[in-house]
Amino acid sequence: MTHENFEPKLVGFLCTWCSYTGADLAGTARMDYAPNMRVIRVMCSGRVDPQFVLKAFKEGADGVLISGCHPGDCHYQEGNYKALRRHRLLSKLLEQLGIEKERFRLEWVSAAEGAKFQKVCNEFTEEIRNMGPLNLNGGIHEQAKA
Amino acid sequence: MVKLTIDGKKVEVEEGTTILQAAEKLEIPIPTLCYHPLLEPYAACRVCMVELKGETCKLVPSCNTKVAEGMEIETKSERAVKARKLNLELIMARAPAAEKVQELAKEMGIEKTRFEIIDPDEKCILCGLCVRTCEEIVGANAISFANRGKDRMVFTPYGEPSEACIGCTACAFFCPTEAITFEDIHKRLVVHEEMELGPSTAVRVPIRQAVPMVPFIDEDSCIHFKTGECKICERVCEKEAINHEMEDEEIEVEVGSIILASGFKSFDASRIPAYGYGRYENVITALEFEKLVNASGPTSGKILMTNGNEPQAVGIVHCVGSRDKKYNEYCSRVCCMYSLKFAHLLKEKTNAEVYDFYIDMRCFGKGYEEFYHRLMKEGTNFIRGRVSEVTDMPLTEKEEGKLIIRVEDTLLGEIRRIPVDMVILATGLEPGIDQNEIAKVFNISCSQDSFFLERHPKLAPVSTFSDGIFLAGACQSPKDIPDTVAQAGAAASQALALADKGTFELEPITAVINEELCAGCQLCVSLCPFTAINYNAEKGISEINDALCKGCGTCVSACPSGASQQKHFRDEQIFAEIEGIFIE
Amino acid sequence: MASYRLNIMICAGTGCVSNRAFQIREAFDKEIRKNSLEKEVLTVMTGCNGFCAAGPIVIVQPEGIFYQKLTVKDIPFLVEEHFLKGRPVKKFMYTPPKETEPIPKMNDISFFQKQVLIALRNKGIIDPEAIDDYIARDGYAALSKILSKMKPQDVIAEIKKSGLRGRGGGGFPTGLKWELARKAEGEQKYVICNADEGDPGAFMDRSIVEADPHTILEGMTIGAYAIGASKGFVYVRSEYPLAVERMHNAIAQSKEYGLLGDNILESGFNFDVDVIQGAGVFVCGEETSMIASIEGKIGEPKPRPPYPVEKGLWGSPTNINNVETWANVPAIILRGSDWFSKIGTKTSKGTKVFSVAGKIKDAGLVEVPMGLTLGEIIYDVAGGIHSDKKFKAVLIGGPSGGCLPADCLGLPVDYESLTKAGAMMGSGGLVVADEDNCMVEMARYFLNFTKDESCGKCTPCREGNAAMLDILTRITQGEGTMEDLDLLEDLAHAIKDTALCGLGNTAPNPVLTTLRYFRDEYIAHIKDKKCPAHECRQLNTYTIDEERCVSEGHGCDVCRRNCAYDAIMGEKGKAHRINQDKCAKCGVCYEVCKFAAVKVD
Amino acid sequence: MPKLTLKDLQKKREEVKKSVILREGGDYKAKVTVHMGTCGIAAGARKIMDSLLAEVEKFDARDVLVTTSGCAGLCSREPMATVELVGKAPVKYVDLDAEKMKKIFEEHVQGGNIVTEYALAYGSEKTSY
Repeated sequence: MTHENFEPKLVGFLCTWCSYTGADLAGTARMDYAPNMRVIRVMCSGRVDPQFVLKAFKEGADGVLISGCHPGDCHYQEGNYKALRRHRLLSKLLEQLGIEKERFRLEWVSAAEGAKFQKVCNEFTEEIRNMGPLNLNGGIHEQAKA
Repeated sequence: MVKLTIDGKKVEVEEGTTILQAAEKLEIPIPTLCYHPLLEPYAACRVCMVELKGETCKLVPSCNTKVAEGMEIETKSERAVKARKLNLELIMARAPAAEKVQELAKEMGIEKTRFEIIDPDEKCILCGLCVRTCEEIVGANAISFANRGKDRMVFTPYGEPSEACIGCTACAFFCPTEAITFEDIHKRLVVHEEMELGPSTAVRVPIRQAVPMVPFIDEDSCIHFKTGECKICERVCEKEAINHEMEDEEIEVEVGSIILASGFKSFDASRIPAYGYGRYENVITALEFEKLVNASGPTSGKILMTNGNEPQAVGIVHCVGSRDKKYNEYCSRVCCMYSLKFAHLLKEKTNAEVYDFYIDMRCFGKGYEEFYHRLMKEGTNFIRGRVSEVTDMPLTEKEEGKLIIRVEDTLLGEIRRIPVDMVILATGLEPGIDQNEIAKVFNISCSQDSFFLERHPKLAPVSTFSDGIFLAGACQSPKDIPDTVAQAGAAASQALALADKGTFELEPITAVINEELCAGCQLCVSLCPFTAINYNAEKGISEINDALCKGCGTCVSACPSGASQQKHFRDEQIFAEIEGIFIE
Repeated sequence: MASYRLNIMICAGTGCVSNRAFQIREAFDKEIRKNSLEKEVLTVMTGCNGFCAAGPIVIVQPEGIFYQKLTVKDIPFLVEEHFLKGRPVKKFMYTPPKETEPIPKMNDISFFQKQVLIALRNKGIIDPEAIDDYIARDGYAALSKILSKMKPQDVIAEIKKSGLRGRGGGGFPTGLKWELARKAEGEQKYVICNADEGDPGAFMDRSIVEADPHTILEGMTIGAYAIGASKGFVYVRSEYPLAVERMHNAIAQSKEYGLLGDNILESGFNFDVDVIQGAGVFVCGEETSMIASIEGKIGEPKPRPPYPVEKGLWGSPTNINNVETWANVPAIILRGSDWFSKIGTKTSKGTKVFSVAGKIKDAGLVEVPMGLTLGEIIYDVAGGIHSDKKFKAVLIGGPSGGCLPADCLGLPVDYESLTKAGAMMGSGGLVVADEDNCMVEMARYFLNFTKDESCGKCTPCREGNAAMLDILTRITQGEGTMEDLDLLEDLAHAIKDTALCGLGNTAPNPVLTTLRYFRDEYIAHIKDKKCPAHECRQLNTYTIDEERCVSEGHGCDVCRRNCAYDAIMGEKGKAHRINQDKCAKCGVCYEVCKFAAVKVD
Repeated sequence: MPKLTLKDLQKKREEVKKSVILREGGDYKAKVTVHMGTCGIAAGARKIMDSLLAEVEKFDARDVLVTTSGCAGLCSREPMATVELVGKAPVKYVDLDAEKMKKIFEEHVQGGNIVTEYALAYGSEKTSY
């Protein structure tokens, strides 16, 4: 199965204060980037519960991204530090479940870094595209769909 | 109270007043040389002698003789005047070059002294005012008298510079005949930023145009903080508004809202070595030129080079440190207009040739463009191009002793060398020195050029992400005075609006703990950065304080039992969102 | 104490010490031992005897034989002849001028007869370095009397009743001064003994301190008790090393005996004294300058009031009295104020010590009752004018005093009459001038002193004295004009009126008195360009009486050889002549010519 | 020397008074002259003088003037001494020794009557014609 025409489905948890605004800035600045990522807005990257990531993969996401403010910039002081710890631990857990570590990324995007958000989305999409679909549970969905 | 008569006039004064003070009350002039109201009377010059009538009528010094009941004083008796004149003649012989003595002599009608003049340019009349000032007021005791009789002189120990001297120049200030003067040993011709704009005494107003115009005490140069003495200002201030014991104190003020207007810092021109700031004396920054032009500046408004004469040709260089990838990419917005102002002032105050090096003339404001056209009519030479270098190496004798500005004139399409006497660098604006600390303290974020980040460039330009904190002025981005004033008004009204409402909007998205589910594990308590959660011992559960909770949701994701839920971002809602993504 | 039969009282005042008095004592001791008389004859060093012209002086007691002008080589003969063989030696005795027979007994010599000793009561009798001698002479009896029987107020009353006045020169009533000091508040009070005595030619205070330091200490303790002071200073000039040493010695001894320091004589009264050495500044004789000097500051006067009795040393009440004033106090307390007030005149009680010097036969120290006339002091006591020259003037009161002419000789010596005559009592310096003294030069000499000693603080004294000196110098060099004279007088009055302290107020006195009494000499210097007394050499013209030069001197050529300006022409054996335009008027030829052939006009 | 009290001072004064009285001159009631010519000394005049001074000390005779003189001319009768009471003619004693001297002092100087057995002559030699 070649992957060229494979369109990965990505889920992004963006914190309102920095990353979501950054994404918004990319939009208002008319930057174009891969549409594969679907965004869920949370008040702070610290809010992202590991269950959300697992739920996303279960539902068929090929890659999950958490993006928060730069360390020290967090509107709630420490939220992003919590996200960082959870990301490190969760990556290990995902490997044990057979999900490649690269499919779960943590990025810092500040409100002004519209360009950076664009770069992250494109890179992440390419990377997942090269890795191919996740087919977590033997392609239940495909079977269900088919 | 003591009653006495002076020259026939009756006067009543308190006990302990001197005859001189009583006479002053009656506006009877008595000459003095070694007397000063702030010092103990020394009674050495003997020029203030008056006649005290009585059984042994004798002459007494009016400066230190205390009045007594029923005293009868004659200030103009023949014997007193004769003695005073003779004493003054003696002083004239000792200090022929002292103007004050010559004036006093004319007043008393003495043309020439009959005594031998030893040193024609001697000014010191040995009145001791300097020595006593140094002892009684300054408390440094750096100078005193030496030798006896005719060779008495004011001296430092062994004639060497005295360590006790704190260089306060009080002695020169009190010297009636300028026998003691002081000179600034390290001559500073160059006009530099730290040059003060106004008097440089220990008690002074910051600058003449300070608002409010309130004097302050500069601790570094105030004598009291060096020797513990002086406090003359405290003594003479009628309102008793001075208290040297006051200390800086930190006070906590409860406020509803904060407006950050921490201003800007001008670009440090020495970061561009090519322009030669700091190397050539006559390359100055815009702020220094402002001080040069300011009436209370070091040259009281005259535009002079460091050697004191007027420049024949002046170059103004725009966008120094702005619109430049190597320094600041943004445009500092104000330099064009103040440079035009400089050009106009130069034309008005001097007949120098003015060259203005610009890239784009940004006259965006009301009446700005018209001002630019006026400048062109006045004959300022506008050269479009970024200046590459300022050098003093002449190629032709015409450039001898001049500063040569090398520039690529983009309109003519050639490289030109303009010889000038003075170069003004229109330095741009940069965020204030402690911009980052302020951002950290108020927990607001900065934009890429590290000016403060407004909540939204169009919809909320004066507020920040933190409620109740607003921005005004150049700390948010470079702007000129009209814009700053407008923004300040906006910020103030926003702050007032917040305060006026009377109610306090709570965050709608705070977390709440479900009492049945909460097992009291207190994991969330230590987690919350805003200490909004505290453990309720009786109930054995944790509770969230609505007013403090900012709604970040960190506790919700950490709660093992899911007892803590964030309104509008409940787990189910997010799960539903995730599922929603994958519905085809 | 072996009882001696002879006490040899050797005068050890500074005058005689400089005349080898100590060596004379060693010679005496050596000879006495040689004649094994050491158990019978005791040599005692005493303070100044007073008759300084006759120094070194030895008095053999108990006979009271007065020997004068002794030298070391006379001693062996004297010891053997008088001490061993009991025959007083005539040739060492004092023979009054114009007489042949010497006067053996001291008290018969005219110099001593008219003297009444109170301040100098112990001179020549006690050894100043032995406190026992002082106690033997009723020393510290007065102190015991006041500590046991009198309250401070009684002591003050007694001194007031006695009429004692300040001997420093001002003549301020001592009792009143003490009373003011007592009334002034301040828990720490001071008493000071002013032994600065800066007047040139005055040596009374020095002799009193050297002869009898204990009487001063006792006087000060009594004063301190009266005023309530616990600390005292004796301010002695560093130019008086012997006086300083004896004062230190006396303090140590009296402390040892418990007569000074804490709990004096178990009475609970504490009083301590230190010696402060003056640094050679004349102005420090003035109260406020002395206080500044003791405080370690520059010796410079402060305006008065406040007077030291209210605010003196370190701001506390301070009572300053002259050495002689303190010396009188024990005698007054012991023998009562009535005894003291009988001596002297109506307004000036007691005696005054004068140091008589200058052109006088018997220069020295005399203590005479107030009221004695100047003439009596000069002629009866001091033996008249040296080599019987004509008396011209007497300067009394040092540089602050005045020159009084012959017709003032009848003046009684007391505060008021001297001040009226334009001079002042001063500390007691009496300098006699005879016909060879030029009064302008004398005024100039004293002004030169005050100019150097002026502290320089106030204009009139610093500049005025120097200006007067310039004028006087010009006059003595024949360049004075009549306007100079008027300016000189104006200056003198202005300085006297406006100077800040005593030094300045009295510095013009010599000028004013010489102008008043010897105006003709000034005019002679100005108009005729001549100095009547030939002392101003610039104005003299020296000529040689050629006839006498040959007849008497046989052209001895001494004058020519000594003339440094080779202004004298002539060879040996022939008459010599002075070339007037080369002559620098130095006067050497006049002095060397033994045959009085050189005339001065 | 311990600190003195008022009483001690008075006692001290009495004690030291003796040495100073001698110096104050003043009148004497008697004058004793020991002749100390060369032969007088050789004959023992010194011992006479010592005993005389001892007596003066013992009787605390403040008013006795003790002097010496040279050779009195009578060599054979040395040592000799002359006692002269105020207002009376001097009496010369000869061939003296310490003992005799003590006796003379008590009877003549103190008692006022002449000790005839030791006396040689009464009155004084003529010194002028």
